[in-house]
Amino acid sequence: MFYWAAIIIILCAMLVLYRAIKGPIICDRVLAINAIGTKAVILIALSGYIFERPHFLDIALTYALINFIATIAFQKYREMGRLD
Amino acid sequence: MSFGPTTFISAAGSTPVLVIVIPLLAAMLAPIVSRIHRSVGWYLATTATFIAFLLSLSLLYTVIDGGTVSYRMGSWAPPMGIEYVVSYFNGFVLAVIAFISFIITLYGKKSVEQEIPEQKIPFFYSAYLLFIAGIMGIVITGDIFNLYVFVEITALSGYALIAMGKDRKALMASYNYLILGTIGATFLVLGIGYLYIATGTLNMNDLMQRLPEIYDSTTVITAFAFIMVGLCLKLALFPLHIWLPNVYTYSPSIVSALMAATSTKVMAFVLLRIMFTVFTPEFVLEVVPVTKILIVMSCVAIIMGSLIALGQTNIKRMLAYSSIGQIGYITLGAAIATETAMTGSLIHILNHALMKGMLFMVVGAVVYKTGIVNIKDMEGLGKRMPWTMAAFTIGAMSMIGFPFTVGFISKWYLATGAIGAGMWYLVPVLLVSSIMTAFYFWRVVESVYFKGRSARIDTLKSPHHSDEAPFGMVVTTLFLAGLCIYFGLWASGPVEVAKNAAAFLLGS
Amino acid sequence: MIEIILGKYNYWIYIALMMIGFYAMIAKENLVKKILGMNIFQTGVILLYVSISKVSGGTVPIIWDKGGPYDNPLPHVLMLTAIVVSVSTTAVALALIVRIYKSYGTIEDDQIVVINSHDGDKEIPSEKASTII
Amino acid sequence: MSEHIVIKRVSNFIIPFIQLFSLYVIAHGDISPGGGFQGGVIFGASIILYVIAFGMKDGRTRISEILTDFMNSIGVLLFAGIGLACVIMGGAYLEYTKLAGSAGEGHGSHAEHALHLAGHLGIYGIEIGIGIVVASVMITIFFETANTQDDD
Repeated sequence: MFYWAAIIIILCAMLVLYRAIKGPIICDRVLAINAIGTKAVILIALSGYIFERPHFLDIALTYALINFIATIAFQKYREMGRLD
Repeated sequence: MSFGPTTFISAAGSTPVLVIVIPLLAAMLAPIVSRIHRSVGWYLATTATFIAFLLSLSLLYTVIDGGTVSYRMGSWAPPMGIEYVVSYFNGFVLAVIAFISFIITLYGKKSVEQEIPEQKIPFFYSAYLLFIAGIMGIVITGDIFNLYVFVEITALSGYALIAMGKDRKALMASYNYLILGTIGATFLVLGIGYLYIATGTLNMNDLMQRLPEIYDSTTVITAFAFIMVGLCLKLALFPLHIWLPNVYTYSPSIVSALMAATSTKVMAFVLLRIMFTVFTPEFVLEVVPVTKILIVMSCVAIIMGSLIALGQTNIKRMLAYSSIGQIGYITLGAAIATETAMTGSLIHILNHALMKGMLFMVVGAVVYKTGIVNIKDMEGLGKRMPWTMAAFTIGAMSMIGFPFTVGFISKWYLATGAIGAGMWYLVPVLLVSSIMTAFYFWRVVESVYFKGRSARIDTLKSPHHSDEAPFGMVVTTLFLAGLCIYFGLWASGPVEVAKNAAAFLLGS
Repeated sequence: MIEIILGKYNYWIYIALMMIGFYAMIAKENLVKKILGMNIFQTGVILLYVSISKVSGGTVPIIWDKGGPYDNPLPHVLMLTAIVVSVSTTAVALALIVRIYKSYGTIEDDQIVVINSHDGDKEIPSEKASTII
Repeated sequence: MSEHIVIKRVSNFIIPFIQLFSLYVIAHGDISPGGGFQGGVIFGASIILYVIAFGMKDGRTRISEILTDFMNSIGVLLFAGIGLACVIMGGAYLEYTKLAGSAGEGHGSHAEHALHLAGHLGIYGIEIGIGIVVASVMITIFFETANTQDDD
């Protein structure tokens, strides 16, 4: 069950990866990278279930935070040309 | 907390770790206490290096009296925990490093104040002390991964120190060193990884015991090759030397002196240590003919270093190329691998640290006073800075290998070692390189003493002040010059230690 | 032959990564691209260490009441150190690049070489020197 | 970024939780994934998020340059200081159990408990030191690289 969910998520990530590589404009790529990050979060949580290790949830949480900050930082840089 | 007698006993027993922790603590205190007064950083650095020097001296005496000292971090037993080992061999190098860094710190107050922007001085001393702590850690650690970590600590603080040079080329020198240094360190860690795959341990003693059974395995030979290439890159053996001249030329004077006196020497020491105490002499002599390759490479380094130094006009760059040649002497002694030659190699670590540190200190004093770095601008400097230039002459004579100077001692041991090993064809190499050394130092000495004043010096003339460099700089430089003579005349002390260390390395 | 390729695929991947990074470090002119190459280079080594720590059937080396064989935690810890080293090297390199850009106006290696050769080997400026003597 | 009210509100809401989480990661470093380094990175990331949302000037009033400089040093001093404290208490460097002092001597559950506690507290101290260093280094690097003013 969890295995299948993980496989489907990996497939979805690959679809999004296509958009990230192909993406004609920068917004597509940023959105795609963000989506891949979100999928990675769920994948980490799922592998926590698969290996029966609840510790993985901590890692997923951290990854979600970093992903969020990275997206905001990138968007700000794209819009303002600087980070401060 | 109670300060009973146990405190002092355990503190005395903890000398191996205190040698590193005290510069480290001082490095971290430097930015804080510099807010009180800006010159506090120098006092802190001097105190810390002085304490480290005393501790390393006491360690050396402990080792001479009672044999190898082993220290367990956190009381974890060696194969599991990190072990600090002080034997004859590295106790000697540790004392040399601590002494030289103390003298250079003592020397550097005025030079740093002139060359480093004022608001950066606290961070300069922080990086400086971190560099010293790292270099001592490299010498003292008995754990091979810990060695890598210390190599990187040294390198990282080194990059920051170099980049503080005034010329903008210092930035590019630092960047190129960063790229090549990282390649070297990564090869080192890769080799360590292969050793770990093959044996399952990272402790050097443990490795030495477990490796001989599997000397013919490809993994071990690959590991050895990676480690050798990485270290040769770090110690700037001839074809891998390109990062070094720019680094020595453009970094601040005190950093040039410190790095020339310690960093490549320590890497040569690590090379010796890996070749003879992690692997055994049988391995490097018989299983893999690395000593034969190293002899050829060392000869090329000796000749080419001197040859390129002949053509330099910038004195710092000339000394840098001369360093590349001198590194060849150390590796040559290691590659001949007889006790006499190894003694020459080890004693050359001390001697070259003295000579090259002193020569760079002289150049630092000249730069401090006049800003001159070109040899042809130095004409007539002998009259204006007599003491500094006298020290330079002694250093030059010592580099050439004049009798009654330290340079002679190490060349003597290397030459007799080479003849003793039946490699008489190495003696002409030493002779030719000495002659070339004489040539390129003669250019400087001639320009300093036997030419009229250059136009550049006349423009700097002012009747009100003495022309000599500040007292602190001159005294420390002359002290090292005196040591160059002293250890040339009464060489038995260091030679005895080096001989014991060589015997220890060769396992006899 | 096929066992060598498939059975030891972690080594192939790490070698490929290292060589990609090494190529970028040597061949690229852009200083930032060199640093990217350096990161890939170091990541290759990290991959080697982490992959050799795998014990077949082992689980994550965090003590857990289910027990069972654990992977070897030592290479993981070593690589934590190596990652810290790698991050600090990158930080130092980027700081250097910022300063190089400020003083040279470019981060292309070949252009900097040209600028340096125009500069010549002039003296270290010493503004205090003329006033001291 | 005055008009970006969404990011500001979200950041305001989320930053305390990020910081709390970072403390959790540091505190549980000895028995679960994480530790000083990871917790420090998360804490540093929260400050970076603040600066991105509210601007450099506002960020510097919250975390001044002096503070990050001090944090840089104090973290390492904490680490080295705990090691030295172990030496002063008569043990080896970083031998935490010696921190129990006289309570850890002898046998019985009481002494064992003291040793256990000293070991854990020693590791906590080290983790907190590392966390402080990593967080302040992250913040310093971000401030230095994001700074667009020419102040060199």
